[in-house]
Amino acid sequence: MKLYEHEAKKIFRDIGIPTPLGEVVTSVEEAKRAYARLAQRSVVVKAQVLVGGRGKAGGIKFASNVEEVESAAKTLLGSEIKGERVGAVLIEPKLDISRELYLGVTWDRSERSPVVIASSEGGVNIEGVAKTKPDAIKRVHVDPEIGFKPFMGRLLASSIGLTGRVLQSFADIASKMYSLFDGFDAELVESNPLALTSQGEIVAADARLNIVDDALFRHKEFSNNSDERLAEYSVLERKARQLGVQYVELDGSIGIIGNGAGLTMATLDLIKYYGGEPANFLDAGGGSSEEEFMQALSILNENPNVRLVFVNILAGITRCDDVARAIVKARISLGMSKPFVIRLAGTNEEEGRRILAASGINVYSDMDEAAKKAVEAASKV
Amino acid sequence: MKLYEHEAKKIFRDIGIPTPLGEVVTSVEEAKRAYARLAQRSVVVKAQVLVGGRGKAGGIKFASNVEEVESAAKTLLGSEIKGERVGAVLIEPKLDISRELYLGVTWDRSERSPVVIASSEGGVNIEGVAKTKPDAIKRVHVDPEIGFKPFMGRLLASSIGLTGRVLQSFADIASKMYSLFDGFDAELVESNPLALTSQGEIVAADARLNIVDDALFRHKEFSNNSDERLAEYSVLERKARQLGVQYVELDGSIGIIGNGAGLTMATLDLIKYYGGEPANFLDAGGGSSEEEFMQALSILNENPNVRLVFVNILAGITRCDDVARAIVKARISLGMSKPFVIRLAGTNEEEGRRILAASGINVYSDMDEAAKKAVEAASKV
Amino acid sequence: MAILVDESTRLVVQGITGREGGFHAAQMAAYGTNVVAGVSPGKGGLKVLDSVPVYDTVRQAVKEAGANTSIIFVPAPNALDAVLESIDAGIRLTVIITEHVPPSDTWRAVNYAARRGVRLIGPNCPGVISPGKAKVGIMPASVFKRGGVGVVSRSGTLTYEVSLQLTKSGLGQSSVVGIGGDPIVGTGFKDVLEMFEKDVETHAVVLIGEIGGDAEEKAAAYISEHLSKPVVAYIAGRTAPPGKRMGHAGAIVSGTEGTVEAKTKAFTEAGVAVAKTPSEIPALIARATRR
Amino acid sequence: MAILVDESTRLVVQGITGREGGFHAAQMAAYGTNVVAGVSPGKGGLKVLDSVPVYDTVRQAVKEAGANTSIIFVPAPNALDAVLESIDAGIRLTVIITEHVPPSDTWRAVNYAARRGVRLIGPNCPGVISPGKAKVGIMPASVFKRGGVGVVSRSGTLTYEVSLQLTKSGLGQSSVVGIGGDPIVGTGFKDVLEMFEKDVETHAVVLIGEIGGDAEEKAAAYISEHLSKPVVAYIAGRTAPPGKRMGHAGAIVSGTEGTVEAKTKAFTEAGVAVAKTPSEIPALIARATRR
Repeated sequence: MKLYEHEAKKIFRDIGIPTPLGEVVTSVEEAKRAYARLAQRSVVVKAQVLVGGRGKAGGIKFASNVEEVESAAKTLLGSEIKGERVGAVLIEPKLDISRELYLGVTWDRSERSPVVIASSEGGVNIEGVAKTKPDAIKRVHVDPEIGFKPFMGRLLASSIGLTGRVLQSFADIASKMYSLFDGFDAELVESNPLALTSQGEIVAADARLNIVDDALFRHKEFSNNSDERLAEYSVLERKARQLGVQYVELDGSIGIIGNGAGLTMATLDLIKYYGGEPANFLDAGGGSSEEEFMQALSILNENPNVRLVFVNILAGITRCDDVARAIVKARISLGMSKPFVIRLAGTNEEEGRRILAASGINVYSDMDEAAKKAVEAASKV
Repeated sequence: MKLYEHEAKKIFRDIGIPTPLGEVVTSVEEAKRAYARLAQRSVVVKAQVLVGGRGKAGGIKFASNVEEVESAAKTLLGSEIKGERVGAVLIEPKLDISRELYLGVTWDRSERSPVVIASSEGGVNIEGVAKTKPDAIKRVHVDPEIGFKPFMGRLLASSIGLTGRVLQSFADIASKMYSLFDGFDAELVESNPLALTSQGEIVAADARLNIVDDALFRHKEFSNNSDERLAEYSVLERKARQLGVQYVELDGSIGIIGNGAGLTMATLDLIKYYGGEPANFLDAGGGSSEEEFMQALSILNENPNVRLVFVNILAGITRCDDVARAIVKARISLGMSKPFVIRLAGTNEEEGRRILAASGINVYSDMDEAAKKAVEAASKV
Repeated sequence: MAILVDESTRLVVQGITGREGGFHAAQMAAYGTNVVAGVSPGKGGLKVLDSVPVYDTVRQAVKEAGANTSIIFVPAPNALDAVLESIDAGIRLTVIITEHVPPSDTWRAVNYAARRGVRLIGPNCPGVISPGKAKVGIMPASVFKRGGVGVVSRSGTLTYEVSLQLTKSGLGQSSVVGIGGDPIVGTGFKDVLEMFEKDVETHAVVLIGEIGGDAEEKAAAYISEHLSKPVVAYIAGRTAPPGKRMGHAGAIVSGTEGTVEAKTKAFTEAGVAVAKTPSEIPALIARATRR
Repeated sequence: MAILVDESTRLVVQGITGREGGFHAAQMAAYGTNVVAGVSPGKGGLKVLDSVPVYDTVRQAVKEAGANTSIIFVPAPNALDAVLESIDAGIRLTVIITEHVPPSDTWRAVNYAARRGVRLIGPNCPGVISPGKAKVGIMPASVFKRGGVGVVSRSGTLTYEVSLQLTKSGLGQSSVVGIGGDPIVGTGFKDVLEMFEKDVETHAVVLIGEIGGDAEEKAAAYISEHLSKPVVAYIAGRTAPPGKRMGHAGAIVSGTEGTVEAKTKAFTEAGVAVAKTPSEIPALIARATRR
């Protein structure tokens, strides 16, 4: 679960990481009043969205008077940034930045541990720096026995060339960001840029905090507002999340259901390989029941781009007869009239085949053959 | 810092360890009202003191009617148990105990780790069990990498013969007691007996929680009430604690000041070896200043049992001239007229010797010689 | 031989009285796996599957039933505890089926296992099967056949699909290992490749990867340096939507785009044939082993 | 030879800009110890004691000044961090002078050191001196003299007293090690005894114990099995008031009363002469080495 910038900044502040003190507003009028309250000439107006690359997409505006604030808020509020609607903007005093640093904590899969990453060359081009000047990026991996200790923050600070009081503040912020990472079961805690101001203070100009979905059971404090976070998804994607199935919409016309993420991805690839265009990714999961499978079908039924449904099931825990019954029921109770191409293999394959045959539906047992057929059939719908 | 039973039980309850729900009272009238409120026929009235062995010393009384409660409270309140005055009693419903278990967490110096100790033969004789039936005592040492995990509690529970639901409850309580040990920087968390009731519940009939003094800086919540905890000490011992010096009163007449615990202990032993009787143990510490040393002297000045003061200093960080000046000042500004025998060696020894010689005080440089002289002089005072 | 599990496997099922644990314990026993014990705290003393004893602790399962391998079905919030218990009891191989284990828990378990010198597989994985010898996992037995191809995969059902294609083409498997798809897993491609290289029954290896991360790139580098046996790779996700981004940190850490193209390039440079579809795999294996 | 510290010691002082750290850095340098660096975060770039560089991190002190030994004076709340930093930087011996370190912090440091295979002394200890070679501690140099007696002790000033008595009797010391009096310490009697046994300059050993715990009993058992060199013990606290009790747990854990009598018995049974007063020690050493 991703937190909005203003939410992450609140959490940063609570643990003692300096951030600009701004206000979140949802209307132009509020924006003007917030500007007055901030009593700062130069401010920055930032769209509160969960997608990355907001700055390059025009989601951040500077303003030096109330008219500019009004204009920025008007432009941003209600607009879409990379497909996500802007419901709120954050208005903050503009920082007097002398240098943009980078500080982030995430999981390093290869090293199988958290990694704290620092650079003295932060800002929008940090990924370019990582590629062209890898030495400008410093890392500390964390041992679970001792966690991330203050001295590790000092090592990072020292390795990116900081000294004196700034070294101490940077180390302190690194420790606190790691505390957030550990305490919130985060998959990412990041500040880019972490601003070094002309006054020699370090301030988190941006803040990100993404929590591992699998760990939300330990963080009930976020259970109330997980719905509002679905803003980044379409109506059907939201429905899928509520059902607990993985569903992502694409641009094609062949609706796809598989069981298991890998098999479903391979199914999309195969459709594409044979010249078709998938309308979606839908992983019905490893052990879905008849009812659950029917719910998954209902999502594709409601997606107007889906002209044909390709079901690809290699049943282990899942049972082919459950899948077959779900398809039959979907056609009756959901009035699902879209054509099906179905591949069933594995547990109770024969039974599933029999059930569908009784409803006049043909079933393939080979994935390639089925995919070819689906592409061919879709071109005729 | 030791907590009273009722304080420890509150903390146990807060973390979810079952304890009897009682009331703490400081007067006989309150005791009677508490008994009425508890609305239980059989109760136990327990003196709230910090010394061990309270039960054997008569500090725990059972009562089955209000007259017995009154009598128990009257007997206990204001009495002394092993030298400690009883200021409060805890009145609790009497448990229906089918078996007394033991569960404790402390430091194991040899293994350099915390150890969780369990026995199915708890109760007042647990130390006897430890000696005569060591196999009835089970231990789990804790690795800092993973801490004490629920499975370790189950291993302990299983190893002392518990099964079924009781195994689960015991394991849960063990985990919680370890959490307290770790979270409060305790040196001891203990429940003896940990009662298994006839209903198959496990309840902490007694509770102990001692916090490591050196870790109190991390537990500001106890800083307010550390004074009240000085009840176990004499007036002069309290003064010494406030000065930050180690001082314990003994039965003899030779007052002793050394620097460093080991040297001071050795000084007491030497006095005893030569036939004298120490009046106290006073470790002035490794690096005490002139002022601090004078404060330490003032404690011995106020102790009426001290007939002669033996100062034994081997100065490293401490400076002999500071000690000498403190002694001279004590004689003047405190009007300290008790005779001194003084041994000085180490840093600035000559200067110290010179200062005392100027005041007509003889100084020894050898510890044995000085101790013999002190014993001899004390017998003549 | 085969790797990880075989006739010497003496399995304890942690969470055997749960729905999933009970079902798969029966399936594994039916396959011929030597299921010697179950563990379910507070239920010690029960018997399941006619004669399999249930214990309160893994230590009892080791001591009294001689368990040397464990499979874990306990729910995610208790999975870390179950894994640590298994490691502490001296189990040499622990397979964690449980999904949704927080990575911070897996991280602790993986480090503890490394220090004790024992092996974890998973979490969120289908387990390991050495066809005809032992199955320690949740895979449908019918798609596998004993033979000389080692299979290692980040996926679940896709592994079954590939194994099915191999089996239909007459290519049996020595062992099939699903390492799991979580960010942090106990055993990686490299570990399994090393075991297949040493295994005399394995003549060729199929590696099934996915987009994201850099595990496949690392595996390619390892293969080019250490593997004498032929390897065929397949990477799923060419058509997948770009994953939700992990800030800048994700890209900085892996130093790769994690695309099918990048991974294909890495494998090709390492001399590994990359199949465009799962059905191409058997032919590529056949060609590679013929040489 | 001597043990732990000698002419090869290249010392970094953690907390060198503090009052204690600065004072003792000067004292140690004056004794002839090779003080190569100080560490004080945020003060990197300073010079102290004329020419000793101050760094922000221990890693810099190792890399740039070649430090191999550290002494820690930083206040108790930051001591754990300082020790872990020293271990992480590859320092082979870290002496922790700081008092009042919570045992849970020491426990973590001791485990980390053990896993990295490096040595900690202390906390709450006077340090180590190899007279005439190097002093890494806070002891008054004047009481020591180079020679063949190894001294190991839980006490501070009492160690100086015993060393003074040895020196006055003409018995110099190879090395004198104060292991510290806290419940959890990095190096115990056994570790130091093992080093003295191996050290060719050490001909006899003095062990100074105290009442409480069972460290002396454990040391006695170790001596009887592993030491060929004569050992003389002294135990302080015969007249001490009974310590504040640690519930039942303390007695259960140590399995001894911890009295001078119990410890004397253990040493006597191990063939170790026990001195009744510190002044008896030199004579007992002389007698033991004459044999």
